Amino acid sequence: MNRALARILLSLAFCAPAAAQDVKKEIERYRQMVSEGSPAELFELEGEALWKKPQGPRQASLEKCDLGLGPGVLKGAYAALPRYFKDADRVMDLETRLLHCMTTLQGRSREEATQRVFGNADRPSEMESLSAYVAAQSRGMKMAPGESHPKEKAAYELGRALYFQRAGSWDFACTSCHGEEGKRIRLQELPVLLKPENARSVAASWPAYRISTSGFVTMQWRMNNCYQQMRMPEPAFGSDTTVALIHFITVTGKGETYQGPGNKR
Amino acid sequence: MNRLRRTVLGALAAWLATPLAALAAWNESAFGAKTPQDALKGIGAANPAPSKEIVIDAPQIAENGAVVPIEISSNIPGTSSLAVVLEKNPFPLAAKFDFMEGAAPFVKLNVKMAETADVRVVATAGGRHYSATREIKVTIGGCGG
Amino acid sequence: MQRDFHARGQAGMERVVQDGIQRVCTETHNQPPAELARRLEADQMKTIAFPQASLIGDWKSGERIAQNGRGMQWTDAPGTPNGGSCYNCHQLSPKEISYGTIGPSLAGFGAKRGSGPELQRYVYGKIYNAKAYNLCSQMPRLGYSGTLTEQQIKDLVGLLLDPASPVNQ
Amino acid sequence: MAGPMKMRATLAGGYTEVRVLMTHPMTTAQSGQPLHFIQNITVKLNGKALIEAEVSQAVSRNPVFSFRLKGGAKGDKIEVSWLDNKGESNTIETAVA
Repeated sequence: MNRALARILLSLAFCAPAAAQDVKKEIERYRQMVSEGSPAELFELEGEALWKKPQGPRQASLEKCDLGLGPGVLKGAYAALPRYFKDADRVMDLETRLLHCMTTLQGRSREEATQRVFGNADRPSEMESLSAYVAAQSRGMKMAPGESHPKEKAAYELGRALYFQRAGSWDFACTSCHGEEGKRIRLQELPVLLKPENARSVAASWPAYRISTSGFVTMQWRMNNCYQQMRMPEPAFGSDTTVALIHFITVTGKGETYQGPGNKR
Repeated sequence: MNRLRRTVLGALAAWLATPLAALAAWNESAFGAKTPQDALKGIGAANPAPSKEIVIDAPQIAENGAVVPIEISSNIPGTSSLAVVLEKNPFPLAAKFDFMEGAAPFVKLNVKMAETADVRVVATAGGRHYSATREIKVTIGGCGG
Repeated sequence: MQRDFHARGQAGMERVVQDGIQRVCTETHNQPPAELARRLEADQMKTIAFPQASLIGDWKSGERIAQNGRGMQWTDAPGTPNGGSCYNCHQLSPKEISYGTIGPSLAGFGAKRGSGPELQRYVYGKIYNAKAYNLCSQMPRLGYSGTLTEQQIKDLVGLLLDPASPVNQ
Repeated sequence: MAGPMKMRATLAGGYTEVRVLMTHPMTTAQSGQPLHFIQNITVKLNGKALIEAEVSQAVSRNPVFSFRLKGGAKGDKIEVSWLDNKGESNTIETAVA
């Protein structure tokens, strides 16, 4: 680099971007203060009640649901998801597995159980509260999604391929927003989920309380909402596409200690 | 309406209202005030003296006006109450906390702010009123318009 | 993809099918061979319908379009004017502190470059079909995709080039 | 919906930090929904009221408050209750940890 250019860049670094740095610092402070007072725990309480509530034609609760570590084992179950389930012969994330338990244990139809998977501030969905409750039982444990079964490997590869897949009215892929380090939409910083250092904090904080809507949001919702903003049609709840993307992100972020349910914008 | 009926209804209404009134009072005129000045008058603190002993800890920028975290405290000896006035909200008075002996004049809470504005905190100590302000910018986050 | 997605609102299933450019950019991770890129960019250039008269519209309307992040989603009502989502990725008016950084800052764009006919044409064309200028650009083809109307794009040209626009203050 | 509350009270360097969560919509007059918000909050230590608060609809949805009580000892009883403009109320009690 020639010296004159270096001097210009140096002067720029000291004047113009200073304001931008302050904005970034203050937004981080905002998020920190908000997360110290998170209502996420309220959803855990609601989820616990739903876990134990007899429902469906069989009037059964979900207490015998096998989330991967055996029927009814909650501690550490979320940290080991997504994973391959032999009984369903596919890779499942938390919500897909909960849906499986609703249909098998409680005898509910898939249509009925998925009628309202994403709630709102006035009425959180059953899936959201249950996700909060189950995820919270993995707090402090290392994220270790399944990686050894051939279908787990295939889900990871599919998720990675989908991350780059450009389509829709606006030609977007996940990489359009989450492809380059240090970029943001409005003031929201966008993690590059191909990189473990970025994916780790994501894996450790979802599902989460969402400040802007005062509701609780899950990873299935995150995938659904990203595709909405990508101007794509809607992906089905618990589909191979959404599970593969969640699996890919979680495997990329593996090893992080789970600290959620967290707080999002 | 005849007088007897009015009396009976009045007594009934008073009786129904009693449990709530006995439990707690809510300063309707102060909370209904539409300007910061009227809100201050409403809580009997029309002309508070500026004080550096009131601490308002808040981010300078809030990404979402629906949740603005603020932590307030007072180092003025004998502080018995802290009030929060959001100067550009349609109803500026957001909260008033009364502290008895044994409670520290400290609160952390989340408030809604309609737009970028000053947050004013009014402390009462020994019958006198003090205040400090801090500006918080409210911005738009995320992808939606 | 066909099996996992379903049409909802205005977002039809045709959107999951990749066109040629989307396929090339996906397969090459947005690094297409130069020769192919040049050829496909030239094809995209032919899609741009440049209006005859002045390309500079009303910057006030342009600012509203730039701020608006809605449009084309399955949650957006068809028929209502779409936004351009410009602030999501670009800095424009220096007064707006909430801006994205995926695209370059456009603050002072016209003040630095003027507002001549060639520049007007470039800005109009770039907004209409960004892929005509950079094949695997992350910027949507806002005119080509039917997101923005001719008048809306002109208003955005005004926002960028009009000396009175907040972008150039 | 006036749903569950959650509270933590912990000793921290000479005072007891009380953090309480309340499920409440806190709807404003501007929201188009019926005005529904918490108006009064009381914090008690071993049955004695130490903080009395009056709040407006400007407090965020699902309110979270932190308070500090001087002194306090493990096992002391903290009680927080709220009352809203429709007369609904809720109370939670916990021991200082």
